[in-house]
Amino acid sequence: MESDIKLIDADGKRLDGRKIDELRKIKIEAGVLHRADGSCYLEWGGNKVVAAVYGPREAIPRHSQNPLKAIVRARYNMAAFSVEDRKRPGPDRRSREISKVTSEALEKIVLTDKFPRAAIDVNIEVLEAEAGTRCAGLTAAGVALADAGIPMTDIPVACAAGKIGSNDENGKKTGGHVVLDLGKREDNFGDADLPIAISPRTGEIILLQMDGHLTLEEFDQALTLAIKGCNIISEIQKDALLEKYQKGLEVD
Amino acid sequence: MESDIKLIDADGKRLDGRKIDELRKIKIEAGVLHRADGSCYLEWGGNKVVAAVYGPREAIPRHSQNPLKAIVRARYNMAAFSVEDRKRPGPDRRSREISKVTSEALEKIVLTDKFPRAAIDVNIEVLEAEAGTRCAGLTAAGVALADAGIPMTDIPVACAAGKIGSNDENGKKTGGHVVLDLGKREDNFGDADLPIAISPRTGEIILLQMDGHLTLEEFDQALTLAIKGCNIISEIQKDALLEKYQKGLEVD
Amino acid sequence: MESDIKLIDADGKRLDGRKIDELRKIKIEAGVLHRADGSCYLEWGGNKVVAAVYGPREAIPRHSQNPLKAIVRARYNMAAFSVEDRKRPGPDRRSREISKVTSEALEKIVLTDKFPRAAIDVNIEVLEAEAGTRCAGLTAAGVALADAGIPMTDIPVACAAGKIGSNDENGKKTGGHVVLDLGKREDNFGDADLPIAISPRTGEIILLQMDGHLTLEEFDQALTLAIKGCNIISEIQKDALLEKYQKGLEVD
Amino acid sequence: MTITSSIKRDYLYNLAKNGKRQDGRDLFKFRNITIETDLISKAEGSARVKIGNTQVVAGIKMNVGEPYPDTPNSGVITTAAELNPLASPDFESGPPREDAIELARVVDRGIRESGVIELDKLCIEPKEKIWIVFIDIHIIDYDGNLFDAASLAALAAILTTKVPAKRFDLGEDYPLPVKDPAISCTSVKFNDVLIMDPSLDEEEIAEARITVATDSNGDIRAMQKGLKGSYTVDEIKKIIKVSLDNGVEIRKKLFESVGK
Amino acid sequence: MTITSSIKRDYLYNLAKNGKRQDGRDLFKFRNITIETDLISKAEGSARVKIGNTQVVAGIKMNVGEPYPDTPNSGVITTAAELNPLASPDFESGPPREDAIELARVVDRGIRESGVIELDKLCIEPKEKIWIVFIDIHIIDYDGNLFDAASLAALAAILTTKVPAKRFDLGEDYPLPVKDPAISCTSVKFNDVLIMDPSLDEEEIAEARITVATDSNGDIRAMQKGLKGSYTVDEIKKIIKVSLDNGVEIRKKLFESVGK
Amino acid sequence: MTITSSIKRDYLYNLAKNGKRQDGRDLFKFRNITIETDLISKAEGSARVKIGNTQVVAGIKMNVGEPYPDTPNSGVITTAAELNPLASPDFESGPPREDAIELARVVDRGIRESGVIELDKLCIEPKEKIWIVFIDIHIIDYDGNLFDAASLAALAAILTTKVPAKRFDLGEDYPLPVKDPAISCTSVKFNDVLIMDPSLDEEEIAEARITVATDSNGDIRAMQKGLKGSYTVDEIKKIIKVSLDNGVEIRKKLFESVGK
Repeated sequence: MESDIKLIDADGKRLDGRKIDELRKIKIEAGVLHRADGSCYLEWGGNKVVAAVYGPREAIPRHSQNPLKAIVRARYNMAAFSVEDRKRPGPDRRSREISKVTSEALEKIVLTDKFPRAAIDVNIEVLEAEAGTRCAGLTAAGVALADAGIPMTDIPVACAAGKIGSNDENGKKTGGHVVLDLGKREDNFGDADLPIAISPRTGEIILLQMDGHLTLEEFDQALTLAIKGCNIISEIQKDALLEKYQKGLEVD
Repeated sequence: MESDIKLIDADGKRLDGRKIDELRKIKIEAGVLHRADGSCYLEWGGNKVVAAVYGPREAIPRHSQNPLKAIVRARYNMAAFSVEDRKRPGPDRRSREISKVTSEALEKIVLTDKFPRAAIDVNIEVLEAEAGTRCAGLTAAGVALADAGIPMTDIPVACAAGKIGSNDENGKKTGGHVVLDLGKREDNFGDADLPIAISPRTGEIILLQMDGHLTLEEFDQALTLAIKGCNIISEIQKDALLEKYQKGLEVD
Repeated sequence: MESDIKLIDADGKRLDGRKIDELRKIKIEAGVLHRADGSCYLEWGGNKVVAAVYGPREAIPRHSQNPLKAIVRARYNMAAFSVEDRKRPGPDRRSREISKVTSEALEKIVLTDKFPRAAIDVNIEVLEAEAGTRCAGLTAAGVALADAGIPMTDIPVACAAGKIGSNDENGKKTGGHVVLDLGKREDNFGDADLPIAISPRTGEIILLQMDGHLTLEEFDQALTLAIKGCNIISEIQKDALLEKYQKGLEVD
Repeated sequence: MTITSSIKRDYLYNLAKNGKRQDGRDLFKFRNITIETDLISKAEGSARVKIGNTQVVAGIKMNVGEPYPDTPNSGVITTAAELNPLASPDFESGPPREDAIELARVVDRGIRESGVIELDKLCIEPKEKIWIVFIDIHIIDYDGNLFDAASLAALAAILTTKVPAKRFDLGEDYPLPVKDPAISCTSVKFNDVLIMDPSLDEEEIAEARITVATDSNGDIRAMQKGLKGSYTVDEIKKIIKVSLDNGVEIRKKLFESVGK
Repeated sequence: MTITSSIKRDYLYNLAKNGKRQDGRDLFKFRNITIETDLISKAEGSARVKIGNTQVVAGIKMNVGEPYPDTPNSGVITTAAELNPLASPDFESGPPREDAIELARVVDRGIRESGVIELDKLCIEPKEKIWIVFIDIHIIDYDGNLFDAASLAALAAILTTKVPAKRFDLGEDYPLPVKDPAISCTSVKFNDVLIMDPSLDEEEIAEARITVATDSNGDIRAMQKGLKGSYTVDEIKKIIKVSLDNGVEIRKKLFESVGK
Repeated sequence: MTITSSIKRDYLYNLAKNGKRQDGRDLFKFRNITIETDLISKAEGSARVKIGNTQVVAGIKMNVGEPYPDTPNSGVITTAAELNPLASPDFESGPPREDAIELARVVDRGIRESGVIELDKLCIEPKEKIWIVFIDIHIIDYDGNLFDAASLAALAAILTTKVPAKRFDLGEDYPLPVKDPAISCTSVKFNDVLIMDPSLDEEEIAEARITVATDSNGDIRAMQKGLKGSYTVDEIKKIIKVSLDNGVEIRKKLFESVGK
């Protein structure tokens, strides 16, 4: 297999020079679209994501309405040109699963009972993908929801931790390293990925998936690291929203 | 062609040792599912079929409702693993045709005018297929409908007769034999198949299809034989229902 | 490329012997179908087209209704056997675009505000295709609408002009000829095609598309020629309708 | 059933009880049939069939393809029918629905089971290359009895099809190898009355329908019962007899039309 | 939430607060599990699993195909689940919806990430020919906890699968090469209560759901959180612990059923 | 038409009759245009175009494939447009609808008919291997005039595309062979007024729309009339003239953006 790729060096530096608990570079901009009620552009390493929120508005078709509260419909979509091998346009099984778990996570945070029968539509468009798009998308969605003025208990944020470097040339486990925010090759050749989303004020976990192989101790480390990542990104989200409001004030 | 397969021997025995007017082994069990309003598990030779009935219940979508009576919607479906070469999941043209003729046959028997605007859904799932699944499915559906307590004029039952062994090595007709209930290889290499369904009390024919080549006399023989088969199976249906009710009494 | 095909000879004669401003042979028959409210059969060169109109009738589904006027829904469809290489049944992107521009052109002519909430369905079936089916279809639709007694400001009519013969063996422009009503090979190997539809009474242009390469002068010539073609065909449309009414009188 | 159709039903039933029909036909007689062939020059074969006001166009296209693994020496037939919205205010566009699927499958079965197309002569190179025969049926005008009109149009197109060998660099074109066709005859039942070749009005009140395809030996090659009604054994025997009689006449008309 | 379900919710919650459940189970105990294998002789492997009244049939078919370009020496798994209308009045026919897709993907992930099928042993000819393993899961009766029933049925089918080499002229059939399976255990949360293996009633009031697949080393191989509720870190640790415990027992039962 | 839109209509019409527009533009002037390229490093070429608030991203991916039988020496273009629900409260997800199809086809035609991509230079091995150029257009923010924004984004992406020869072991990457592009300019008509580059408000009241693609010789390469209104011959000539004028300016801006 390709496990002879050395994902981490003797000094604990990763392929792209990051430390074990270091995030890729993240840039967030709020309010980037004219038509949407709220929007966000986010770059996270090589990922480029736009999120747009419409609503609250009447849920259509009617039979999708909940008479007691709003429904939150996230739609995760990858551009055909976002990946090395062109992706066929339209939703596939992976994107439909991501849309589902993202919708569920966001619904926990939005004060849906304020808007019976309404829909809050969250469109996440991945323009370029490079490991971690579901976290990037949910994080952008959090900012876009706040930008749209949707009442929430918190601004949701996502980040992943994972494990790399545990296979020797025979594919045997040799320890490995729990690291924050897997990059592309770490994701392809690593041993485990644990994307989570949290409500940063309470620390509650609203999204959690895991692929790979982790001991219980490694899981605990990874979860702690991912929560740490979420908290760092949460600050970047708030800065982006602040910057937008300041710009708004300057213009006025 | 493959017509050099000897489907019937000099003593009138068929490939699987059956006589000309002998059914494959049939086993019927009523009330096998927890959720369904009525259900049936049926083995017929190598066929394994589950049928489940839901209803009468409001027909959805609304525009499918008949204001004067219930609609009967049979849905015949084959599991991907039910046949030698994996079948793609989902309905194909063949299964949609079988669903249609089965729905029509059952609608004749159900007292649909007792339930205006309602739907009676009959789901037929073929877990393993080996010639004659449409008859197996309809027969199982009859038991499931009775198990669900759906008012009917009768318990519908199906069986096929066919013709085998009429091609010599030049593909010329040389007589052939009209036989009951074709098996897999008889179906593939035989000369005709005549599946029917009847109301056993009245002998009325509610489903009839024919493929192949039959003279008028052979048709008459085949029809008589298929009706005979239906009547035998009808008794097995009733025994299965009786057994379920007896079990029910024992439990109470 | 195939540009070495000589689309026009020294005398200005085209491949099929037509002059530069000569239409292919057109035959129109009105009222050819029993069920439709109005219908038309049209042969135009090698094209064979049937058009059928249903309506005005209640637009279904309801959400497609316009409370102030009727909607016109043209549906252009090509038979699988209408072209050299069998076409897959069902609408493709090309036919959906043609349906759209045809609907829009016809809606200009029909007095839609007389029939709020109604639909006027125009079905155009191409039985055989040989360049220019969108013009043939719209022209047939015009006759079918008139035959159905749909109130219109005019009978719409379509025709194309194009440019052929402008490539020398190096693919360089060498002038070329603007001609009326491209035939199959002229369409394949020609330089431009300009299909239009007009309201012949007013000369207003209700459909216009252009593919290829035309100088401004050539465009003007082509437009003039196409309008001329429309006016000629308009007379054939009226003759067809007249003939149908005369036949109607004879029968009575 | 609406009031209108219940009135129509009573009217047609009373007529039929006395052996009469709306259009003056006998109970077991077809409407006038016309068959034209070679309409579509782009198609390998084509035909337009009218039975009364019902009008169907069938076209055949052929292509070179791979055989199925289990029939390596055999050509392939594929039959599709469109209930075009052109033909009836009740037909909708969109993917084929149950009715269109049943129609295509019954026509296909009639063709396949009668062996009218000699599939074993459509092998070009065993296991590698065979001819695919695409039969496409377009309903143009619907006034009842699509099964027989579609089936007859398909047959007329088949019997006049030229294999397009030249287009595929496989020598000269030649007629599609064919054998005796099976003729499909459809009857319906309402109350206790049986009638052949139902018009649309008659179809609308029909409780049961049966299609019987018979060959020139008088044998049965395919049958299909439809709708929610039932038949007795005697009724079915009667229908087969009448279908055979009509089949003989229609076969004659078909052969005349295709010049055989 | 309807009034009925709010009453049910209060009832089940009050039970659970006192460590009790509707059917008398402990909070972290599974219902009775039965596993049958080799049901479908046409399939390469098959199993029926019942967890309480929930019933799932899984079947494995294998085929020879081409590898993906980026894994030229590796077989391919494809997992599909049908929420058959047979199984519940709420399931509809039609293309798979979000729930069925999530189910199939979670089952697939549990199988894939645990490496239970040794994909590198399913290469026939590098870059050219590999085995494709089709795992099809049919829900037959739905009374809660489809994830575990589907996953267990898939595993039981996998562990009894014979590679159909003979059918493809590739020698004698032989058992599918397998390794240690990961056992999936699902719990749900309502209010502050956690319970394992929810029945349908319990699922209907659940706010959050989590599935944990663990291997025989006690390591985690896949997880999936679902529904709109949230978990604290401590709850997740608790769930992993309980899933491990149940996993041990279920693995034992699985091995007994497949004769290992 | 709702009351709001009828008021808007009157307002915009009255402005236009006096040669004015809501945003102060001249009738035949475009909004501000910005063009960025090389946004998406995974794509062979990419561009973001803003015309006023309308924002479109186009990306080019290339792949090696087989030529069509009738053009054995020619590459293939395929153009798709998504009216992403991101871009407008009125766009829905799902398969492309008439509007998206027309958009993709008009953009495609502008590219194809102008020959901007030299398809005959995209043949790798005659009859066997050619380059396929996938042009995917994502509408990100919709404030009118998608045709021109989409077309311009596609052109900017095309003009900066590198053929990914290396990825396919076909030597070094090199710029996509291109020729002079045709610039698409769209105008609409309401009552008797013509305006260029409609904003969303203007589009909503438009009766007819026309798109004209012109090349650097001042020739016409593609046209498309849309919507239910009509044009006189003189109006069309006027529109062509104005489209040519705008085309010259937009071409200049395009060349600057792509560094040509």
